[in-house]
Formats: sequence, structure tokens, C-alpha cells
Amino acid sequence: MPDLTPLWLTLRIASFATAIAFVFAVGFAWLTARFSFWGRDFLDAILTLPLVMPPTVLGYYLIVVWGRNGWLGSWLNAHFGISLMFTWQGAVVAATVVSFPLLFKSARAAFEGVSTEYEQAARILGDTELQVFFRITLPLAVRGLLAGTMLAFARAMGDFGATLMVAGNIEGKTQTAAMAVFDAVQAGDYTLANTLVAIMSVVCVTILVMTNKLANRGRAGR
Amino acid sequence: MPDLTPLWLTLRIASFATAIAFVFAVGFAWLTARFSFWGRDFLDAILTLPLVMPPTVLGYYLIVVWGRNGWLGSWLNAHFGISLMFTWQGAVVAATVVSFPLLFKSARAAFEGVSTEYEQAARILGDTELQVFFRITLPLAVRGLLAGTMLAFARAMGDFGATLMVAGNIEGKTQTAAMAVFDAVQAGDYTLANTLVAIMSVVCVTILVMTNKLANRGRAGR
Amino acid sequence: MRLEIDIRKTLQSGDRRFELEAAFSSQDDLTVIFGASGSGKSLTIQAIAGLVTPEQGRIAVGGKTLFDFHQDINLPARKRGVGYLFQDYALFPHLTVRENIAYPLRKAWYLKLSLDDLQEVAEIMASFEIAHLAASYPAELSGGQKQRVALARAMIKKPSILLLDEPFSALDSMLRHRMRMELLEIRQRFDVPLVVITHDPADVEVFGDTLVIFANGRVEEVCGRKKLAAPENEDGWRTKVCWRAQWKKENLVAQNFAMASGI
Amino acid sequence: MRLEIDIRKTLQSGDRRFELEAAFSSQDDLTVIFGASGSGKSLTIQAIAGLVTPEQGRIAVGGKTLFDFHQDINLPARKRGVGYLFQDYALFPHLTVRENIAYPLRKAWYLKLSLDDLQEVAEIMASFEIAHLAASYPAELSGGQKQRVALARAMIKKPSILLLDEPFSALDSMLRHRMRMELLEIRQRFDVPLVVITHDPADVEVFGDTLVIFANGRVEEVCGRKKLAAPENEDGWRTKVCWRAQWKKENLVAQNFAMASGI
Amino acid sequence: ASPASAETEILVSAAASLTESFKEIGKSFAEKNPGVKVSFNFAATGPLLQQIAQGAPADVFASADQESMDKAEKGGFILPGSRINFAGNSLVLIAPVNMPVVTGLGDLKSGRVQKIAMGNPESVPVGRYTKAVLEKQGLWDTLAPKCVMGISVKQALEYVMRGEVEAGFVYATDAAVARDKVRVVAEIPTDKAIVYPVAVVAGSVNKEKAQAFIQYLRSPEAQTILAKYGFKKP
Ligand SMILES: Nc1ncnc2c1ncn2[C@@H]1O[C@H](COP(=O)(O)OP(=O)(O)OP(=O)(O)O)[C@@H](O)[C@H]1O
Ligand SMILES: Nc1ncnc2c1ncn2[C@@H]1O[C@H](COP(=O)(O)OP(=O)(O)OP(=O)(O)O)[C@@H](O)[C@H]1O
Ligand SMILES: [Mg+2]
Ligand SMILES: [Mg+2]
Repeated sequence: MPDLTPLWLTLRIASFATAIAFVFAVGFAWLTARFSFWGRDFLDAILTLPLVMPPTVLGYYLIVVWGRNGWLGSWLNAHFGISLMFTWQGAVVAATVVSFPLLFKSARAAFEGVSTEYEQAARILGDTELQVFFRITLPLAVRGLLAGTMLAFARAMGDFGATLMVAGNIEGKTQTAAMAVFDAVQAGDYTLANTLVAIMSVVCVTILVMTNKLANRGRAGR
Repeated sequence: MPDLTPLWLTLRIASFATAIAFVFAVGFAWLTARFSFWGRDFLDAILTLPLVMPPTVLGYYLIVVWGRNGWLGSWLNAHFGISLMFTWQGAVVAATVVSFPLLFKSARAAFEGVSTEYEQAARILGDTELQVFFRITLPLAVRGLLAGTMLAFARAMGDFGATLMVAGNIEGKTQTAAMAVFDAVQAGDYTLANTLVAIMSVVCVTILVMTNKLANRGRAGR
Repeated sequence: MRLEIDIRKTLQSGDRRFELEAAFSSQDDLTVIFGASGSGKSLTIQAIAGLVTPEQGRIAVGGKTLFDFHQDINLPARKRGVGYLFQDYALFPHLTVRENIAYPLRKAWYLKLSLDDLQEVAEIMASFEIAHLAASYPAELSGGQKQRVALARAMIKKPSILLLDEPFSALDSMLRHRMRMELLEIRQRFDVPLVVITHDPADVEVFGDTLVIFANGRVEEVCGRKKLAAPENEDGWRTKVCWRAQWKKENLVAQNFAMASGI
Repeated sequence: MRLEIDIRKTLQSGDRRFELEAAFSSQDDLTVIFGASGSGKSLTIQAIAGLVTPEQGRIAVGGKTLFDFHQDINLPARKRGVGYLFQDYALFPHLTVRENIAYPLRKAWYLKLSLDDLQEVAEIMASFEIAHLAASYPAELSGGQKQRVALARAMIKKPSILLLDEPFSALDSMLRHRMRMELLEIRQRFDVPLVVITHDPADVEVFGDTLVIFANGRVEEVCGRKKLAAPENEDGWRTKVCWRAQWKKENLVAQNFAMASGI
Repeated sequence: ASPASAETEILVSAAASLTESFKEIGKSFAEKNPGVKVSFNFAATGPLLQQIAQGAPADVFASADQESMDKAEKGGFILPGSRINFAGNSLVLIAPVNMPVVTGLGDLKSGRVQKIAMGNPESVPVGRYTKAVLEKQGLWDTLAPKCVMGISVKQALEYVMRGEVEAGFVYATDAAVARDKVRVVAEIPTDKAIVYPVAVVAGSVNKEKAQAFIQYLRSPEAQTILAKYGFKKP
């Protein structure tokens, strides 16, 4: 049985990253789905871009921004004395960036699929825009959002390049499961690699299946 | 101006990969969205798995299967004398695998969002299941499918690890834009890296914006 | 004998349970299904169309068995050749009015419509007064306009039986009148039997050769126009309606009585 | 003076163009809007509810200005305090019947309903005969059941005006009658004015203190009950309806005449 | 190779650290040998070996370390007897130019050094060399928690260049590329000499040409080019 620390770390990082990506993605998705403004398609494309970058390259740009001497990172360091480099929080930032586009795109499509009639009905029944969003739009878009969340979670779990670049590969501290697998494959230790992959797959499949089940249980008719 | 061969190659690979992934993803998505069978959630999770694997590891498994000595690859080689290793077709296979889950999940959510009432109406009007699918389900799911296709295309364009493993990094033959960027970063040639990234981003944004525009034009009311 | 039905089906929603036990037959070309809200009318004609599969029983239209539990027959909806008007229209939101109506004609996927077919679509649109809406999408229609489009779509293929779920509810009285006449004409021209669910006594009057009354998932009463039942117990409203349907315009006083109590 | 409206709005769908020019006022508590399909009735009450923003004009209810182009007033829908019954109900598919009806009461997001509120929901469900459906989802309801749930939801907040788009079209006549009485009672108890779009002459009779007749996006005629217009030109069906609405049950012959020609 | 052209093509799978020098050598080889085209497949040594093991159509395998080549040899993936060493390198300790903290190996223990970048000993050759040296000096156990393991030597270099770490272990050739951003603190002698092996792949269909390329690597022209990029003689 191999060391499972990387797995727990991965789950923690992926959970945080998905949660953060969710908030931003839902916000942007709502904006682009419900309002028509100049440059909307452009914004949409820009927000999808992180997907096109090879993760390692993305990681490189992340360091440029968030690194100790990066332009956001140095500010963080000067004012709060914190640095994201080589910490699991840094890994969260990296994983958030790589998984964001998945959630954003899914959420936008999901919101666009919600008939505006229900939203209008809610407005007449006295809801503010915020209430309409939380009580009608969000629950009615739940399938697409869930699919997006699962994609984002899986992507965050599997991210390797960007996370590695920002968080380093410090055993017991920032070494995620993906890195451990990578190391094993690189080192030619295929038994270990296969075991790790098997464990990761089982964990991931379990999570995905359970999420699906929960979602189906909580789902309304139609 | 840097050499643009990798870019064209990338576009070609990404287009083929997205097209292939589309066919399979739509098929599986339809199956899981419209039929309830034992192990459906499990199948869904399995099909999402490629996302969790670090691409290089995925690439490793791909060459174990498709390599000239791999169990599918050796058969291909023995019967048709072809090998996918170090060819752009191999890159297509790798890119297809990494982008498949994105399309599959989006498509499933999109299909589930289509009210079955329309499908029933089409059946009564004389449609076979296949016609129902192509004339009703598919067009009504177009937003989600499009979002998924764009995600998959972007992912295929940006893939590095898996593609590199299967197709190699051979200049002018299998070196994709992502690899060229990676090489530039590795060589410390940041000017080249930034230029390549800028070109890739512009191309990708253009494609995404145009797809969005086309889709909106061709879209029906509601 | 054109329509024979004898089916059972149980529906469950949480604790609530609805049992449908619909059995009736109609020799007439015009059958009206009448009954309280939630009594199983829509479910019954959905079973005829093949949208709902009964747990038991048999459905036959014009001698052709559509469903038979014991013989293990269950024709798919597309082979039943029925026309169906959905209660909420089910117009395809991604197609224009013209495309919606032409839908059943265009069998190959990308083939253009033939000139004959186009002509047919144009004619039916004209007769339903929706020609000016041809290029609009369902979302841009008023309630009544939607309903007419749905009717045109259901009728263009000359179905062997036409099932109508409250076909005129969203129409104004002028249009309602004209559509009724239109329907009756179509019925005669193509010899297509109609099954109409309605809440409108005027429909009962016009279409009710056979009147089937539903209550709580069961057929409460079937009155043929020929079976001239005496109006014995006038206290039940159903009897009145039945009776009214039979006596039609010939007995204005009775009609008024029914109207007044049925406002 | 309870309702004043004078608005313009142009809608475009491809080549087709619809111009709405709705201007009328009603001092009565009961206003019926009557008119051909596609004549702009739904659009007009959507403008009152704040779902459609007119390009011009003014809307006032009970002295409160909801919209005024010149004064740049345009209250958002949630502040207009109107009740609205959608033509296709717009029940929230992810909520049960009970949750749908309680929707306007539950303002904080996750707060439980108070006992009083629960009581209220239970009462209104009972009076609309949908208590047994409380735990069902809209997809599991029949057409008439959906409509009653939508009515209950629109009425539970005691709106300052209740807008009803063909409220009884999917109900059977018994229920239709009862719901009408129910509505009239509610109207009186809470002093809430009603605006009803209908195609049913019986509705015109009961609700039509003021009858507004639409044609082609314009108000063709407004008849107050008080304004006892003589039935001069009986050849127009609208006049008949107006006339009928005014004379109500007092003149059965006229009613029958209208019925016969309006089948 | 397409039969239409008389040109034969050989594919050289080479370690990423050889990218620039090999591209140049490839050109000069082609000039000397008309009719032969040299293509390169650059990646980390690990993937290269895996590709060859799975039957990739490479002709030459140039590895950054002996171990990978040993594995290739043991697996029978290279032509027996074709293996030679063609270049050498050395391990250096580097630090960012503007960070004067580290002046020698001994400073690494100091509390002011929080992070040290190195290649991952499990997969990156330079990491293995580094670990061996540190273990021999008795520093490994103290330093290991501070070490950031890059997937490649370039990643370790990147960290040092951007000042994210106080020190790092890379090859002399890497340090040479980033001369303006990093400063070489010390050259660290390794037990085993760092030498790059090259061999003809067993499955090669152009064995003579591949052999010719390998021979060319030892030629003065090629050695000059390698030296230009900081490589030593083998
Ligand atoms: N989004 C839209 N775009 C273009 N035209 C529209 C749109 N919505 C409605 N219309 C048109 O406006 C007209 C008035 O519609 P409205 O829904 O008010 O009719 P209505 O009087 O309620 O009719 P019905 O009795 O059939 O419900 C119709 O001709 C309709 O086609
Ligand atoms: N999917 C379902 N699950 C559970 N119950 C259902 C479902 N669909 C319909 N029902 C119930 O079945 C009963 C009959 O429904 P049906 O639609 O046939 O009524 P109906 O006679 O057409 O009424 P209406 O005149 O109101 O349209 C209703 O009580 C309804 O609530
Ligand atoms: Mg019904
Ligand atoms: Mg309307």
C-alpha cells in the first residue's frame, strides 16, 4: 500500500479549487448568459483561454503573477507577508485557474437553457434579482452546473503541470497524487504507478458516482 | 515572426480530435441521458476519468495500448502496417482522449435539459428514434453541445503531455504549438514563448468568438 | 367499430397514487371525452397515441390493434398513425411555424420539401389563418396562435385518428366556431375519426356523437347519440350534459337550464 | 379609478411586425379583456405586470403610477404588487405544488415557513381543491391541476390587482363555476380588482363590469356596465358580446342568440 | 521516409537539455551528408525511453544519464555495441544574482535558506546526482524538507531565475543559458562523472546513417558546438 498523503492533499486542493472556481464561474456565466453587452463573446473566449495553454506554460505565467517577485505575489508578500509559492494554497490557485473554464462554459450553457419565463414569474411574485437567481435560475440549471463542477473537480484533481509549477513537488506538503503518479511513471516504477492510478481512479469514480446519485435524488420532476 | 507550422498542425489535430470526440461523446451522452441502465453512473464516471489522469500518464497508457508493441498497436501494425507513434494521427488520438470527457459531460447535461415532450411529439409525427435524435434532441441541445465542443477544441489545442508521449515532439511533423511554447520556455527564450502564446491566444479567441457568433445567428427563438 | 379501449395504469407521485381504468368503445366518428380536471382524460388519449404504456389491456383503432398486453403488441408511437394535439402544444421551439407544420412531411433529413408539399403547407396555414406567422418562432406567438399551429401540424399528415386535448381552449369564440367547422370538414373529407377532450359544452354538442364521461380515472358513463336515454335523474350534472349533448339545439330550454347551472 | 393604461409597443419577428396601441381605463373592480387571438391582450397585461416595457405611455393602478415614459417611471415587476396568472402557468418545475404556492411567502432563502404561513398555504390549497397534490411536482399534474396551482400561487400574496390570462380555459365546467365564485369572493374579501382575459362569454358575463375589446393591437371598444348602450348594430359579433355582457341573465333570448351564433 | 525522395531521414530522440546544441549539430551533419535529413524529438529522458520501449520509430537515442541508457540496454531497445558517451556536464550550485545569501554548500543549512530547487531524484537525472552528493556530505536529511523537486532541471532553473528559491542545483550548461539571472556559487564534484550516452535504437531501419550520426557527435565540429553550449568532453 503506497503512501496516501498525496491523495488526501489532492482531494483537499481539488475541493477548494472547485469551490472557488464555482463562485467565479457562476458569476461570469450569469453575466454573459443574461446580459448582452459589447465584447461579451470576447470575454467568453478570454475566460476559456486557460484551457488552451499547456499547463506548464500556464504555471509559468502563474509564477510571473503570483511568485514571490511576481507583480501580485510581491504585493501580497510586502503587505501580508504571505507567499503562495510552494504551499498547498498555491496549488489551489493553480488548480482553480485550470479548472475555471470548464465550469464557466458549462454554467453559461446551463443558464442559457433556463427559460426566462420562470424568472419573470418569480419577479412578479416579489423576488429581487438576487433571489430570482438563487431560487430559480440556479436550481433549474443544476444539471449543467453539476456536470461542469464534476469536470472541474476531475480536472483539478488531475492537474499536474500548473500545480507543480506553483506549488513545487514537496513530498508530504505539496505533492499531489498526479505528481506522485508522474514520478512513478518517470522512474519506470510501473507497479507503483498502476497502483496509484488504480487508487485515484477508484476514489474519483466513487466521488463522481456519488455526486450523480445525490443529484438525482435531490432532483425535481421533469 | 516565428515559424507557424506548429500552429497549423495544432489546428488540424484539434479539429480532427474534436470531431472524433464529438461523435463518441454524443453517442455515449445520448445513451446515458435517455436510458436508465444498471451501471450508468459508473459508466459516466469512467468516461470522465481521462480528465483526472495527468496527461503524461495518460500518454503513457496510450502508448502501451497504441504503441507498435502495444496490444492494439501491434494488431494495427501487423494487419495494416500502420503505426500511430510519432505521427500526427497519433496526436489526434491523444488529443481525442484528453478532450473526450469535456464533450461527453456537456453533451449529457445538454440532452438531459431537452424536454422529452418535444421528442414525444416528434415520435407521434412519425419520426424514428434516429430522426427524433437528429431533428429534435440535437438541435435543442445545441447550446450545451457547442459549449462542450469549444471546451474540447481548446483542450485539444492546448494538450501537451499526452500528445507528446504518443506523437513525439518532432519539428515540422508532430510539434504542436503547445510543445513549441513549452520548448521555448524550457530554453529560456521568453520572447519566443510570449510571442507564441500571444499568437495562439489570438487564434483561439478568434475561433471561439466566431463560433459563438455563428451559433447565435443560427439560433432559434426562445 | 372505430375505437376500442380497455386499459389499466397506475401512476405514483410520492404518496399520491392515481389509478386509471379506462374502458370504453365508440362506433362513431366523433367521440368526446368529458370529465373533471385530473380524471384521467389526457392519460387515456396519451395511451392511444403510444405516449403512455398501459400495464394491462388493449387498444384498437379502426380494427387495427395498437396495444394488446396479452398478445404482446405495442406499436411504437410513430407507427400508430394518429394525430395528437398536446394540451400545451409542444411546438418545436427551434423551428419556425412553417417548419413546424411541415415537420411530418419532411422525412429525409435535409431534403427540401416538394412543391406539392409546400403547397399543402401553404393551404393548411391559410385555412388556419396563420399564413402571416409562417416565419415566426413559437416563442413569438400568442396562445391562440400556438394552438392553431399545433392543430395544423397534427392534421397535415391526415392521421387515421385525430386526438385532441382541449383543442379550442385558447381560442376566441369566433375562431373557435370556425375551427370546429374546419375540423368537422376535415373529418368528413378524409374520413378521420376524432377524439376530443373538452370542457366546453359547445364542443360536446358538436362533436359528441359518443360522449365518454370520466371521473376519478374511470369511465363513468358512455352515451351514444343513438341511445336516446331519458333524462331521469336530473340532479347529476353529468346526466344533464349527456342529455344536453343528445338533445342538442332541438331543445333550447334544456340547454339554457344546463348553461345556467353550469356557468 | 383603478386602472389606467395608455401604451405603445412594437414587436418585430422577421418581416412580421405587430403594433400594440392599448389605451383604456376602467373604474370598475372587474375588467374583462376580450378579443381575437393575437390581438394583443396578453401583451397588454404583461405590460401592466412589468414583463414587457412599453415604448411610450403610462400605466397606473389604483392611483399608483407603475410606468410613465415622460416621468421616467418604470417600477420593476417585483414592486408592482400585482398578481399574474400566466397563460401557460409557469409553475416552477423544481418545486412541489406546496412549494410553488408558498413561494411568494418565503422571502428569506432558507427560512422555514411560519405556522401562520403554512396555515395559509393549506387553506388556499384546500379552497382550490389541490390539497392532495401538495407533494407532487408540476410535471405530474393534469392541465387543470396546473392551472389551479398557478392561481393559488398568484393569489396567496393578496395582490393589489390580479391579472388573469385565460384563467379557466383548462378547467371543467363545474370547477370553472366554482373557481369563478371563489375569485369573486376573494375579490370582495380583499378588495382586489381583477383584470381577466377570456374567450368564454360566461366569464364576460360574470366579470365584465368593464369590457374592453381588442382587435389588431388596438382597443376597439370599451363598455362600462353603467353605460347602457343600445344594441344598435347587431351584425357585429363584438357588439353582441358587449350587449350580452350588459344585459346578462336578464335577457335570455339575447343570450341564446349570442350562443347560437357564437358556437 | 517517403520513397519518392532519395533522401533518408533519421529521427533522433534526444534529452531536452540537448535541444539547442543538437539542432545546430543536425544542420552541420546534414551539410556533410547530403541526402540525409535529421529530425529531432526532444523531450525528457523518461518519456523518450518509454516511447522507444513502445516501438517508437526513432533511430538514435541520446539520453541525459547513464541509468536510462542502462535500462534501454537491458530491455534490448538499443543496438548492442552502438553505445558511446559523447558529452559531459557538471553539477553546479546556483543562486539568484540579487540574493547574496548562499556562498557555498554549507550555507544551505542556514535558516535564511528556505527553499532549494533541484530535479526530482526519482525521475530527473540531475536530481539523482544532487541527492547522491548531498547524501555523501550528510546534508540530505536536513535539506530534504527544503527541497522543491522539479520535473525537469529547467524547472529548478526557473525557480532560481525568478528568485522564488534561495539556491538550486542544475547543470553547468543550464546555468550558462541564464547567465544574467543566476550566479554559479560552486561547481559540485560528483562521484560518478556526468556523461551523456547515445546509441542506435534496435528497431531503427537506417542503422548505418544512425551510426554515422553517432560517430559525428564525437567529431571535432560537433564537439566545438557542444562546448559552445557549455558541455564538456566526455
Ligand atoms: N416576441 C415576439 N416577437 C414578435 N411578435 C410577438 C412576440 N410576442 C408576441 N408577438 C405577437 O404579438 C401579437 C399579440 O400577442 P398576444 O400574446 O398579446 O396575443 P393575445 O391577444 O394574447 O392572443 P391569444 O388570445 O391568442 O393569446 C401576436 O400577433 C403575436 O404573434
Ligand atoms: N407523471 C405522473 N405521476 C403521477 N401522477 C400523474 C402523472 N401524470 C399525471 N398524473 C395524475 O394523473 C391524473 C390524471 O391526469 P390527466 O392529465 O389524465 O388528467 P385530465 O383528465 O387530462 O385533467 P385536465 O382536465 O385537468 O387536463 C391526475 O390526477 C394527475 O395528477
Ligand atoms: Mg388534461
Ligand atoms: Mg394570450
